[in-house]
Amino acid sequence: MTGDIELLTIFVLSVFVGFEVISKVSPILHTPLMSGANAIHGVILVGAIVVAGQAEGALQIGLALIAVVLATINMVGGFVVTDRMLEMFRPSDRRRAGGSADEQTQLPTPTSRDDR
Amino acid sequence: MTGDIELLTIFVLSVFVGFEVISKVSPILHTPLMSGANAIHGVILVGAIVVAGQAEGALQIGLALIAVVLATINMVGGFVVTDRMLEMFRPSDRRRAGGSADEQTQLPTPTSRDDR
Amino acid sequence: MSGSDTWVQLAYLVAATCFIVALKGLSAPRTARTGNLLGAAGAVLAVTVALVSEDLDHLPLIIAAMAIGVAVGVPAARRVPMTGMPQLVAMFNGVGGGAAAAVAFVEFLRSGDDDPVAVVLATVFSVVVGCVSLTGSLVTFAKLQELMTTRPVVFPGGRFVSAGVAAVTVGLGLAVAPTRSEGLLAAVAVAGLASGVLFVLPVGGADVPVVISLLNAFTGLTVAASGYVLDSTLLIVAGTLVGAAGTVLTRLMAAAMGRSIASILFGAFTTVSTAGTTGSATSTRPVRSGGPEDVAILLAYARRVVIIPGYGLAVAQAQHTVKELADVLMARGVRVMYGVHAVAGRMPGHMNVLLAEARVPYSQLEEMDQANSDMPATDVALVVGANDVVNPSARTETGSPIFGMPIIDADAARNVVFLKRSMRPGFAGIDNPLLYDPKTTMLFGDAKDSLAKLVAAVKAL
Amino acid sequence: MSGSDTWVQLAYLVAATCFIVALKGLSAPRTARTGNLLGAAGAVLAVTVALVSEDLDHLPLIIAAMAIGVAVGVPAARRVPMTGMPQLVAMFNGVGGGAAAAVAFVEFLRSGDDDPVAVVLATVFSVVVGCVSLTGSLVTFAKLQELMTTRPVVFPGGRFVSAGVAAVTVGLGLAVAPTRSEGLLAAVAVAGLASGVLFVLPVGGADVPVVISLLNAFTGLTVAASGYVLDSTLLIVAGTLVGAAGTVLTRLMAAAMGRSIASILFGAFTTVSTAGTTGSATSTRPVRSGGPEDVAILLAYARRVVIIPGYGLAVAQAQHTVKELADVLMARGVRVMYGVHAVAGRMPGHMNVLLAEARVPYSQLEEMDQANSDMPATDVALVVGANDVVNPSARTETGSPIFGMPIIDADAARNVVFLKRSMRPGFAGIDNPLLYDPKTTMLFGDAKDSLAKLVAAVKAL
Ligand SMILES: NC(=O)c1ccc[n+]([C@@H]2O[C@H](COP(=O)([O-])OP(=O)(O)OC[C@H]3O[C@@H](n4cnc5c(N)ncnc54)[C@H](OP(=O)(O)O)[C@@H]3O)[C@@H](O)[C@H]2O)c1
Ligand SMILES: NC(=O)c1ccc[n+]([C@@H]2O[C@H](COP(=O)([O-])OP(=O)(O)OC[C@H]3O[C@@H](n4cnc5c(N)ncnc54)[C@H](OP(=O)(O)O)[C@@H]3O)[C@@H](O)[C@H]2O)c1
Repeated sequence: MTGDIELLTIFVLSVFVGFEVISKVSPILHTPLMSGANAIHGVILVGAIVVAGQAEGALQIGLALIAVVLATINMVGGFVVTDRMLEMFRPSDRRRAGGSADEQTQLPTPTSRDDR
Repeated sequence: MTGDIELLTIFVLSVFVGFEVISKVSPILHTPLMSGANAIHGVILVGAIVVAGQAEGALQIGLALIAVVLATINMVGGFVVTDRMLEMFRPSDRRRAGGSADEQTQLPTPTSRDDR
Repeated sequence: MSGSDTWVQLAYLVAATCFIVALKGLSAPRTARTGNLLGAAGAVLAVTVALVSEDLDHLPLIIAAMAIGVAVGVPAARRVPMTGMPQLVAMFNGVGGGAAAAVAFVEFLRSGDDDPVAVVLATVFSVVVGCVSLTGSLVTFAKLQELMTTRPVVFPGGRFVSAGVAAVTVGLGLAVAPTRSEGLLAAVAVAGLASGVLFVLPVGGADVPVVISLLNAFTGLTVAASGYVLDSTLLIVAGTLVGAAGTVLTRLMAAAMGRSIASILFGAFTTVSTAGTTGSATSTRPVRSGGPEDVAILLAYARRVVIIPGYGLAVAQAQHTVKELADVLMARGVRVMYGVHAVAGRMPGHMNVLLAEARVPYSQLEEMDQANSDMPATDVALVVGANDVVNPSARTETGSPIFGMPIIDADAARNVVFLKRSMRPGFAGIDNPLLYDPKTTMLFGDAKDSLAKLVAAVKAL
Repeated sequence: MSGSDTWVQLAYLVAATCFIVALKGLSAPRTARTGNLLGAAGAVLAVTVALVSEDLDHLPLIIAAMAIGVAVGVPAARRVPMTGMPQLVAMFNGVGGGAAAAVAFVEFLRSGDDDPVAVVLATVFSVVVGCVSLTGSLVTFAKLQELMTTRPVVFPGGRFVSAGVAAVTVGLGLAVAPTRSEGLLAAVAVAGLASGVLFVLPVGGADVPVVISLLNAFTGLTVAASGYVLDSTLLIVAGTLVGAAGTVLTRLMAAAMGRSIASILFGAFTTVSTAGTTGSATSTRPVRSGGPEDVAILLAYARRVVIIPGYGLAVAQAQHTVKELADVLMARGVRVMYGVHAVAGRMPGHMNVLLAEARVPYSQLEEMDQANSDMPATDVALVVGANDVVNPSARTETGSPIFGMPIIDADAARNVVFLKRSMRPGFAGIDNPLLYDPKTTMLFGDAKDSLAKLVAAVKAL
């Protein structure tokens, strides 16, 4: 029972951390943040691996392996797609080819673009 | 050992909560916040009570009772003094006698005072 | 979990800490990318430790399954066009929920008879919410991918059906605790799958991103529950973290669209059905259409022009052309600003990304509030492939699915010009009265073509 | 802890949650008071549960000890004047640290021989840091109460003595783990007490509040360590929370004074000793002193006056009189603002509290940055009982103990008037060149008297 209370404490503290860490986010980051959080819960892969490694019989093994496949998709795909999103947010750092001929006409101080 | 890991997890999460909860505070609140946090660690009184209740022999009992006295001072005094500090921050809500004759000459919208 | 060796647990704690710092990083532009990479590092650490430390049967099969997952996930994430990202995230979220449900289910098959009641209830929670997240996410995917209508799907008595299915799910779930029946848990899973569909169907397309975020929080909680079942502190922390952060994020996203979460989820049940108000019904009203030369004159002799980009700009990939037009106009002394709505396009920040790619100066971007307060001093509002985000019925028509969404008040400008291909409605599927406004000029055609013609016409003046 | 019954543990968890919410509440003005009350509620809950649920010997003695604590703590907290609050907080913090150290010590006496090494090390940590916090806080108390000099106390080789004592403390502490010797732990406690004194002595008086905050964080960590020794989740959470929040707060407070924590703690060792630069050395320089009538004319014919209050305003309790003067001047059309420095007085926000008590409108208060940018357009800077916070040597004299502290640039105004009783220095004990500036007029006397004379003189004009 003491173990359960400690897990409950961990749960409560995690709720506070989750709430506080995301206090204020600009709307521009809503999608990447959602996507990154989504990738993080892909860590269920750890659970899937453990369960698959202990599974017995076709049903358990089959279901557990499906869980491994799905969790891997969630985790790996999630981090990759988040990275792609965020990459698009800083074109001024990375001088992309798409900038084309207009690039010279850009007016403002480049540093101000970092605020985005 | 698993128990220790859970306590360590609780410790790490508490550190994050403590950091995040105090992200931005106006300088005016520095002293009350310090004082309130000071009162909170007065909860060592719980530990002092437990230890005193199990103590044996004059040395242990004496030391434990000293701990109870000190912890009580910390806790009770801490919350009371914090409350007194904060009370002084909202005189406009509480129409104090000290305002005296000048009170009528006050110029601004009373609501703006709440920002303090 | 078997590998309760201290170092393993410490590694898991490090991974959990990575996740916390990752989320914190993701919430500020400067640190977002590093944050994501840190999260990935934590995940890799956790998975590696799990593979190495646990005493696993079927290791080759597990590795093969992971390889399949990577082979599916990475190309999907690499190839998806930007406009498809939100539905891909929905998809990833759904499969994650399914995985968490499956994990809890297998653990129940393995040891369900001996577990304490609390663990069984956590199992049921994980299975139900994981299944809701799975099918709910599939429906949001279908809506965003326009595989089905984006408008709320409401059928007579729908709310009773939904309530009934939800009640059955809970009832069956509670019955698992005393019976420990595997068949019952399977029935619970099916009921959960059905609930997920019914839960998302009535949500209007414009609100779908908010629902994805909510389902994301659900999956987080599912993972936390599975973590409790498996006695894994890592899963509890990571899942709860995502559950809590996802809840906050959902509220922030709903607030950015001027909606409450309740009105998004249940709004379609309570407001008047809008099934009959599509564009076709009103398309007999007169519309003023103009040629590129007419619009070019309007623009070239304006003092202040606001460009309001929308989804059509992304479809036409017209971001460079729109900047060219702006430059040409500015060279003539016209003040040009961009009015960027937070939910223009198909994902938050969509327009910012496009305009940044075209190297539009940050100082020329106005957020909604700023744009609206400057609108009365604006001569021409040039709406490039946007529709819903300038639809005035969001302000007035209480029955409209977008009622209450804050919009850019293009109708407050002296003239309005729409660049779009037809009179068809936008994402929300509703008619836009501004298209028929006397001060509106329609310039039909693909946005990129129209903009190129406008550039030529202004230069020729 | 013996009472591991679920309800007891749940109650402790509720108390811990109260503390978290309390800290959050305390960090915003609107919720601060409620937050403090919530924290008190959590503490009462935890103590009640401990008294009721644990199987306690000596209960009457415990209750009596608590009664003594209340009898000492409450009147002290009730009666202390506002200017004495920071040192009272320091005192409370010190006794809390002492209590935590004593708790760990008693537990060691009881069961030290059987504890695992980790627990013994936590015990040592708790004893050492608790003792440092106790004596360190006593020294800060003595400094703030001006029972001893407020200036850095440095003696030749001081830093070697400090480093030596610290090394001895650590060495003795580590030796407790293998020996489990009670005598050794007592020696560790004594070494910790000595370290606390040596740690705080070199800190300059102006930096003392920052050190109190740091010691507060120390006590938090001590409580957490004692919690680990007692296997109490509540103490771990509450102590860690205060430790982490206190660390952040210490950094914020140091930043508000433009200092780094390292320079506060060790600055006195590295900078030139300032023992010889007191006021007496320079008091032969000429000073311009004026009467109330002269100053009244200066004020009454100014367009803009900035009043800069300081500790002397609090000592003289002149807040109402200063407002009266401001009102009289404003009635004549003079623009009057108050320039409030964050660390004017003896606690952060001290001046705000005083001026609020006198019902000075919030709109007339300027924070430092604002006040400084308006200063060149100011005709008279009226410095009422302030000194250090307008001392220009903070900007220029690298050897000065207040070097680097952001100040209100009273010297940028066209005229400066000081209301103080003498040429004596302020809290930091250093000379203020602005007192000798040609554009400065001194009006000697108690601030309240001087202000009353000024009111009369302005009215008579
Ligand atoms: N940003 C988000 O997070 C997000 C996510 C999902 C949904 N949504 C929803 O999406 C909507 C966004 O509003 P919006 O105003 O940006 O877009 P919208 O309302 O969907 O309208 C886009 C308009 O662009 C036109 N268009 C399409 N392709 C074009 C092309 N090649 N050239 C020129 N015009 C073209 C379409 O009209 P034609 O067919 O006549 O050309 C359409 O009316 C809102 O309802 C929002 O709630 C937003
Ligand atoms: N705010 C905080 O958190 C805090 C806490 C602790 C320390 N400190 C330190 O305290 C200092 C605060 O600066 P400060 O400028 O406000 O005060 P200060 O530098 O201490 O100067 C106060 C001046 O008031 C004068 N004074 C005292 N009683 C007076 C009376 N009855 N009538 C008229 N004048 C009177 C004194 O001069 P006479 O004796 O000549 O009258 C003294 O020079 C800073 O060094 C700060 O770092 C601040």
